[in-house]
Amino acid sequence: MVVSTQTKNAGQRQVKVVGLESTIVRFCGDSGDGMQLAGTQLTNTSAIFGNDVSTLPDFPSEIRAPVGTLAGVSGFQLAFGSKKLRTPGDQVDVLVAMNPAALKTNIEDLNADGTLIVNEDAFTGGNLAKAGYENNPLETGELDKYHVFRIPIDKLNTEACKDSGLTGRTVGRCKNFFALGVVYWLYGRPMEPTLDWISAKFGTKPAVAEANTKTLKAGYYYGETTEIFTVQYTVAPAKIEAGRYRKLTGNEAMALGLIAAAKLANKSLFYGTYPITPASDILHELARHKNYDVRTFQAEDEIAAMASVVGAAFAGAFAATGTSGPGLALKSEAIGLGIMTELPMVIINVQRGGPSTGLPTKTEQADLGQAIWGRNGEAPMCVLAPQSPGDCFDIAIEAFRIAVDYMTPVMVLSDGYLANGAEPWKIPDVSSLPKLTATHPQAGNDFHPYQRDAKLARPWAIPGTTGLQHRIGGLEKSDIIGDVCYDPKNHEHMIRTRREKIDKIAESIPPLEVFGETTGELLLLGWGGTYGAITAAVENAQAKGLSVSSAHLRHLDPMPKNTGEVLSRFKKVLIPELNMGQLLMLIRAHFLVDAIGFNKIQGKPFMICEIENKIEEILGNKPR
Amino acid sequence: MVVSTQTKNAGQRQVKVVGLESTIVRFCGDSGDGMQLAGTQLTNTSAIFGNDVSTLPDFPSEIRAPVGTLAGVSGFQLAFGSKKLRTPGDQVDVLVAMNPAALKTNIEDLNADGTLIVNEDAFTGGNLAKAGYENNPLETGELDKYHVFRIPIDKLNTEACKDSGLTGRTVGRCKNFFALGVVYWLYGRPMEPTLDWISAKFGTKPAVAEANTKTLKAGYYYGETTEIFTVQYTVAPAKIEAGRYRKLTGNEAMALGLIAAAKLANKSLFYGTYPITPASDILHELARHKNYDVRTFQAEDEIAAMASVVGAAFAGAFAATGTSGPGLALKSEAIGLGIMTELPMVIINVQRGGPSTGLPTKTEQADLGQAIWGRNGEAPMCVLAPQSPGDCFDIAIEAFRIAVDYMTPVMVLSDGYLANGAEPWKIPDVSSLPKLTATHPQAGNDFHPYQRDAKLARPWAIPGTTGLQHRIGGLEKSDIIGDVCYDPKNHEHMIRTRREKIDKIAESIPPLEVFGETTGELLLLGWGGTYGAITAAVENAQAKGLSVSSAHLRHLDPMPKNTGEVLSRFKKVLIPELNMGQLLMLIRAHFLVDAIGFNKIQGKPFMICEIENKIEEILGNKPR
Amino acid sequence: MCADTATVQLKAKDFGSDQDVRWCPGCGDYAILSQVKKVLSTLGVSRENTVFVSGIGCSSRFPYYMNTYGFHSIHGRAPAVATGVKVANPELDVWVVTGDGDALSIGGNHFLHAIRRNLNINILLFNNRIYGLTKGQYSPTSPFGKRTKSSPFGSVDYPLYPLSVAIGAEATFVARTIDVNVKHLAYVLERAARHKGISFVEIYQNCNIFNDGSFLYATGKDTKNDTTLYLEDNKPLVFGGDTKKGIRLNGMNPEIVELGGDVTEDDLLFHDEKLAEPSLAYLLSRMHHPEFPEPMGVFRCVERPTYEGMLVQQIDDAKKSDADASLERLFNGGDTWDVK
Amino acid sequence: MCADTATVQLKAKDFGSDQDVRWCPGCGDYAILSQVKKVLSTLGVSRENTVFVSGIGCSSRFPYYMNTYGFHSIHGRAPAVATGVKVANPELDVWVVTGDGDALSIGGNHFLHAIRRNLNINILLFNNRIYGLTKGQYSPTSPFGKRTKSSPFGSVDYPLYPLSVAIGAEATFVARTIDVNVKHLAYVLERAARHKGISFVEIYQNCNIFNDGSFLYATGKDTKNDTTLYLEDNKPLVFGGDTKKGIRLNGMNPEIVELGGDVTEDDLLFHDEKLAEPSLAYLLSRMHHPEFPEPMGVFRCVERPTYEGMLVQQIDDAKKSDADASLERLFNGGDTWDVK
Ligand SMILES: Cc1ncc(C[n+]2csc(CCOP(=O)(O)OP(=O)(O)O)c2C)c(N)n1
Ligand SMILES: Cc1ncc(C[n+]2csc(CCOP(=O)(O)OP(=O)(O)O)c2C)c(N)n1
Ligand code: SF4
Ligand code: SF4
Ligand SMILES: [Mg+2]
Ligand SMILES: [Mg+2]
Repeated sequence: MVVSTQTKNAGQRQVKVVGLESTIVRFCGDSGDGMQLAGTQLTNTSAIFGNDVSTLPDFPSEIRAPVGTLAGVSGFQLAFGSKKLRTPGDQVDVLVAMNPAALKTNIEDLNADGTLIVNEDAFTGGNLAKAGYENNPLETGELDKYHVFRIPIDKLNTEACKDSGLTGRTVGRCKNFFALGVVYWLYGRPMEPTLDWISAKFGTKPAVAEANTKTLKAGYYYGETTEIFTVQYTVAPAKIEAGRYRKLTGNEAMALGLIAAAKLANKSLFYGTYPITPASDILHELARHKNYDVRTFQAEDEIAAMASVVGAAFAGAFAATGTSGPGLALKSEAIGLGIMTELPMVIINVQRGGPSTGLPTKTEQADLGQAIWGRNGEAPMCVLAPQSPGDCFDIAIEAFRIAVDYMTPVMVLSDGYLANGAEPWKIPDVSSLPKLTATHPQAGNDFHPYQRDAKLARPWAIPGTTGLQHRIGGLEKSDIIGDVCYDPKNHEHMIRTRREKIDKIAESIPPLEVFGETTGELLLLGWGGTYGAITAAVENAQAKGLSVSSAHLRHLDPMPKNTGEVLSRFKKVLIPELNMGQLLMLIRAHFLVDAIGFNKIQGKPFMICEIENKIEEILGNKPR
Repeated sequence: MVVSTQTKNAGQRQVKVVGLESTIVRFCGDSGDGMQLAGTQLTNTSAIFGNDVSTLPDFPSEIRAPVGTLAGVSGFQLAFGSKKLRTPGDQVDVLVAMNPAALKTNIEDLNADGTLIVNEDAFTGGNLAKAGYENNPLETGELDKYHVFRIPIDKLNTEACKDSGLTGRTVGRCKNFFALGVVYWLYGRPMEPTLDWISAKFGTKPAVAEANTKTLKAGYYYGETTEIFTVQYTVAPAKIEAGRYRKLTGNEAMALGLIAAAKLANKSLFYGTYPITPASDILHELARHKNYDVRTFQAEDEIAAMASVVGAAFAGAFAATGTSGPGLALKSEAIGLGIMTELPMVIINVQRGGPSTGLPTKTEQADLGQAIWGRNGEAPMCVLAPQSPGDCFDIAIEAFRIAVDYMTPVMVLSDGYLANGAEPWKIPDVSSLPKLTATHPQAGNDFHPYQRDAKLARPWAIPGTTGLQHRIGGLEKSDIIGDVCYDPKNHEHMIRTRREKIDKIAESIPPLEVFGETTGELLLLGWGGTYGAITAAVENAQAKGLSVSSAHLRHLDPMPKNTGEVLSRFKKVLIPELNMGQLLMLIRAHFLVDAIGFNKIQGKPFMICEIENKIEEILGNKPR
Repeated sequence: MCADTATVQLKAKDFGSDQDVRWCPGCGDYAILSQVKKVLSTLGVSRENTVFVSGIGCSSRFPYYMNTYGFHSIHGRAPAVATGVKVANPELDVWVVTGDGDALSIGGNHFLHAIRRNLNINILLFNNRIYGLTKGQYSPTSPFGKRTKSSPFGSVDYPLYPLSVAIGAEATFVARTIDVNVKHLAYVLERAARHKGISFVEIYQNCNIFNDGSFLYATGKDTKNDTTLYLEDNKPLVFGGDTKKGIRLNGMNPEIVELGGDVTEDDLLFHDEKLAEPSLAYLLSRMHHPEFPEPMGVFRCVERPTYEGMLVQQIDDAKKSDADASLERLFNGGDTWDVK
Repeated sequence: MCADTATVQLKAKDFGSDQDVRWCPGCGDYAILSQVKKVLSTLGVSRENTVFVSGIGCSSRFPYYMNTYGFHSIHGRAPAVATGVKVANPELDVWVVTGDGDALSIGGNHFLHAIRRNLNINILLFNNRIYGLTKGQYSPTSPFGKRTKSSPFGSVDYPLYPLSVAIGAEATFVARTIDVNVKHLAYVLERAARHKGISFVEIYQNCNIFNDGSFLYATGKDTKNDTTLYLEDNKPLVFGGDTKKGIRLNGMNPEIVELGGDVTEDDLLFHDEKLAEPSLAYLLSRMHHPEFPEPMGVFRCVERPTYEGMLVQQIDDAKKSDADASLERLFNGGDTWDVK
């Protein structure tokens, strides 16, 4: 949304300056072109500048496909604005395409009158062929509906770095900063944060530092001086809660949350895992923080990872694991052991496109059924889902709170979108964090491993405690005593008790909140990473006067106690999910509500407009 | 039900002869006492005699617990009658208890005026203590409500075998046949079938054969001559469809069904598995039939078993695996691969008590959720469940029919009760079996691995076929072509197509049939091994004039097309399950019917009376 | 492994739990159970610092019978569960009890990796060469051609040899003993307990129900002298009772020679537990009945820093180099900016 | 393995599929791909009887690039998938392509068991000592102390040596080669293909993105003569380029000696691929850089009936002894009775 227009002098000429409420930029190019870095720099600069930001990297599925091919395209999208940003945005305002393949795979997402910046040097015959273009799209007129800026970035970058003494290849690696410079000029961003970053990063390699500095500036001045740019944009700082901020991806936030939970309870954190996209970064982040008594165990497979977590929980650690769909499938059996032994542990599943190996680098929400049902026998477990990258921090703490208070494994369903997406995170005051306490019984007269407290939790008696020696395992246990027990009535009692315990968790969680009016025509019920898109869409529809509200489940099993009641206050319920309707199924079964599913299974998050359109399809686009 | 009473001469005395419609006998004793054998002999004899029979062995959970302990008790129950028997019965009419531990664990199940035959020699101080009896129950009067027959079986058996030249231990092992002899007399059964069996079995050990023969007869004549027995029972032959019969357990039937399916399609059968109770016997049965080109592979674990099945299916075999709950959990990931590659295969899950290791030798139906949801991503698969031991044969063939016709993995949910239970199986005419055909394309111009036919099945092109070389795998496939494909729209199309294909299977399955009137107050909807108990209970309630019917799902995903319609014709729907309500959940979600769950989770099948009581609880016990 | 933390030395029976032992009468597991208790008493360890972890199988019921902490986990995963226990609390003495199926069939991968990491735990493999609990299918250590319920025509699987596998996976302590030779059993168990790092012990165990007599050659009065060879460190490899025989190296192949005449003990292969390279231990692990006497005792015993030791060391070092590991510091790491 | 069924001998390029090859430019996988194609052409096998099965990893994309049947399965399970393929149709030539993580981490168990069963397939392990596809965590073959994303303070896991593991698991054919030495690569691949039974080949493979130069010692012009030793059957173990060196046995330990003067080739250890017992192969597998030159070539090659061969034999025998295996017969087995 344009919020202002004025004119200013840029170098020797006049340019129009358009003030925007928010904007969406995407850098795309070959995997080796440094697009992730360019995007990150623009994000950081914008955040420091005071904008709200939201980002979404899009990695190619192959490690490093041949240069110039479609499979090798890497992208990084960010939105920044003067208002709250709930997603990295639908359609892009400014697209930077470093080669034909990048253009081909991304041009669809550019707004009809959007700005396209291309590195025209890369539009060679060979590259065009690799991208599957028969003719050069810069020449065919097919891009006419966009504002196209053809810049010979390769040449200009080489020129800028010519005195650096670096090899051609190293010089070539700087060109992302030329493009970044152009974008900086376009949005009137300060270069300092990036210049600082360059000198910190390349302190020991002054030639590289200098080359990057020069080409960044060259890009910036190219924007300033060249006549081709006649418009510049500004995006004012957002009204953001005061405080210190930091940008976190969902995976980083999850890692910090795990560390915080353990530290708050004065415990060591054990993290047993096996690398898998898109969960591995949690391990990478945790492995760096050994000084926080973080014990990472890179296991031989997911089964070992899960089994080690069960063992570590038995021994008294705050134990967690992280994986993605196929890994969760492998963990099923050992999770059942965690449930039978009623030990506290946290299982993070960063969902990706399935089934089977599926679309490993893409996002999806199709493991809810697996989380709830994916084990043999009646094996109930608490299931949570964070709703934004930053919420991963809070949900990790919440997961450990429940795990320890109720002595149960807790599953956290993150997804690829949250895991890699980033948003500003207001650094919390440590004293404001939940208090977590883990208590271990000491020897007394009446210790019984399966005697329960009011929450139905059994005692967490840990090896090393004199006098509390006991044996646990995967066979059915006798009530209270905890010996192996085949008694039919006892089995039924234990099965029902384990379920009841999970249901009881609902007593400790906040009620489901409604965004918008608490009664009306349509409620959108969501869960997990779709929060931003759903909320933004509902906000827009509300602004149009439609009778629509939304509610978002962070707790999926058990659900907040008032869930059924909230649903009953709306005529229709729409459940948007990145799957074929898994929450839909649960809601229909639990509440016998004829909810409607809105399903997208494309390895991509919802666009705000998709949900908006769906709302209008249901309600009509006229306000009530 | 008593159907006649008369008097006859037995030896030198007169006994009353009571004709029964059906009766239930249970042998119980130490694991080493040969109870399974005694039960099997009575079963066979009764079957040959023309009764309908139904059996249920009850194994102890430990391999061989110390002699005389509660944990070591082994039991075998059978019902035989002149009417159709749908279960091995609820309460027992005649209980044979070979020691105090057996008495203790089984006496609860004896009818109030039932017959109790005990081996009084075993009621020694030591054995009583091991069974946890403070006083000898034969002396305390606590058994007064039963017809108790104390027989010194040890002594009489020793006496009968005294000239055999066998060791005391071997002689001791014959005592089950003494007990069997007594029961044979009690029911006026012929001894010939067992005598034939003895001479066939112990042909090479004439001393053992003779000892067993003598003690069997001694038991029989003991009944005939001793004054303690004043009543004898007869159970007339049942009106059974003419034909040749054989007794089969569910596991045996499943094995024969698998072999038959492969043979009908002229294929070799590949069975890759890892032993696990209660599924191992399928492997044992299959391994014997190598002459039918049965290739059994005892894998290193369930994951390998499942992966080998995927490989064998790729190579063109009729490939199947069998396991139980924990094993199924381990197979989850590889099953997903089977789904993504759309290869035909059959996965048998013989459900047992869970969660985790649970109650390994007990029955349960708690893996339905796992069968349907227990994989990462949207991974739909056809799920079937046999309804009786004999139906395991038909379901195995049905599973392969669907697998091959629709190119999909098919899951079969058997359970411990069906697996070990046995019933007479009418040997089918081979020409009456379904025709199975597996077709493999040959080289042509237009082979594409993911091009579908009308049923949405892709071609089963197998290695070795000239010109059809292609590559498959777990990554998302492009429509028709089958190359690796990350295209968002293609992903959605493939996800929906895989689901649609499973839904289409409904076009090839029979409609859901209603037992009883097709409309009314109450419908009982069941699935799997509860068929017998549900049907018998509904039959009884109908006889009382209650407005109740039942329907049984053999196909759980997809369900028969008329399922919703059938449900809608009843005011109430009751879903009895040996779990916490898993079908209930599906039915509620699919049809928004406020069905009620009736759940038993005790490691045991439903008793007919339990369901009958529940029906009366809902409908009142007055006919409408 | 062993820790002398107990103030009062406990007796063997103090290590027994109140549970009825539920193995078949005559099962070899009983002897092992009683020797383990005895050895724990000898070592003077405490019950509360001792943890037994097992998988699933007859042997895996072991933890129930010990008055220590115990975990009867799931099939094949005991080494992984034990890894979690040990990394979470390296002070605990952790024992894994497993069977030939549990360790080498479904659990093969965890077995390999626990060994190569040199986790400081003791793994006792009760090798009865059969799946006992599931009533008698052939296992990965069953001899070729074995007829069982699942191989009625004889198994076509070549067996694995647990010691060869362990040595191939970089084990630092490897030993073999047998249920009925209780003295030797106790000796080997004690050696295993005292070894710091992974200790792997294969125990020949008779399953008298499903595989009776599998080790008769090695236990029978008449045969055992010729079929087993008891290893002693730095001693020549001799066996055979009255007619003393020994093992001599012929190139890379061992051969049996009779002592006396030309051949003296000096000509024989000498055992050395501590060789840095495991080739000798491997060669010994290849001596199988009936071609060779089967070595009993400690094949290899070398020192190497333990997995959990180094893992915790890294943490201690990190803590030392950064004493203020506060959450504030953690949260404020990375690029931050202030909004006013 | 090799079958001469093709009527027209195909060229190397005939074995290439129409798919774009998607490895990083410079990746060692390219060289292996082209040698595999070449060897298939040399062997004269047909495309339709050849199946490549892989797990997950960079290396595991291999099947896409071959114009044969191919299965890109799931992580670690390729040997198990291949077992199904081979048992279902023993006529097929089955190759497994796997990585160090795929084969030895998650897939360790299937690796062990496919090997011990002596399934007649070829397993090619592309060992780049790193998890490539997941962007650079340490693998079970990464050297101790390796710093990676998941081990920023250095890994505390001792590596596994693939050849030692394979030999510990009863492998009948074991070899090692290296991506850049294409002639040797082709030679070893051909030997593997011709071996009947399990053929295990470790291929040192450079991952120039996440672990560049890992094998520089073995490939660098200046160093390779001293750091590698090319095995030849029945020949002494010599290496070292100009200054000829050799390996001599000292007890059970290998030692490096310079040839010339007192030491002649006859004093050296002689290679013998066909020794019935694998102790020599094992000892060779223990020679690691930098202490020793690393042997390249065929370590062991012995004959033993194959798993699927024996399995099918049992079926054939059963069929022969019972020609009428009709369903009628099957159904009527056991005790039957007639109801009229
Ligand atoms: C996941 C899983 N698969 C299979 C089983 C069945 N099972 C239990 S123990 C066992 C094998 C036992 O053999 P072994 O480890 O040698 O122990 P033993 O009983 O001989 O002591 C099997 C196959 C199981 N419990 N869990
Ligand atoms: C069940 C499962 N767990 C984890 C992964 C993630 N993953 C894919 S490949 C790989 C390791 C690859 O390493 P390697 O086998 O050495 O192959 P390379 O890429 O180095 O060739 C991992 C951890 C997965 N795909 N599936
Ligand atoms: S089955 Fe064998 S191993 Fe198991 S308890 Fe009995 S004798 Fe021991
Ligand atoms: S990441 Fe390494 S192993 Fe993977 S393709 Fe690139 S260079 Fe090859
Ligand atoms: Mg065993
Ligand atoms: Mg690798």
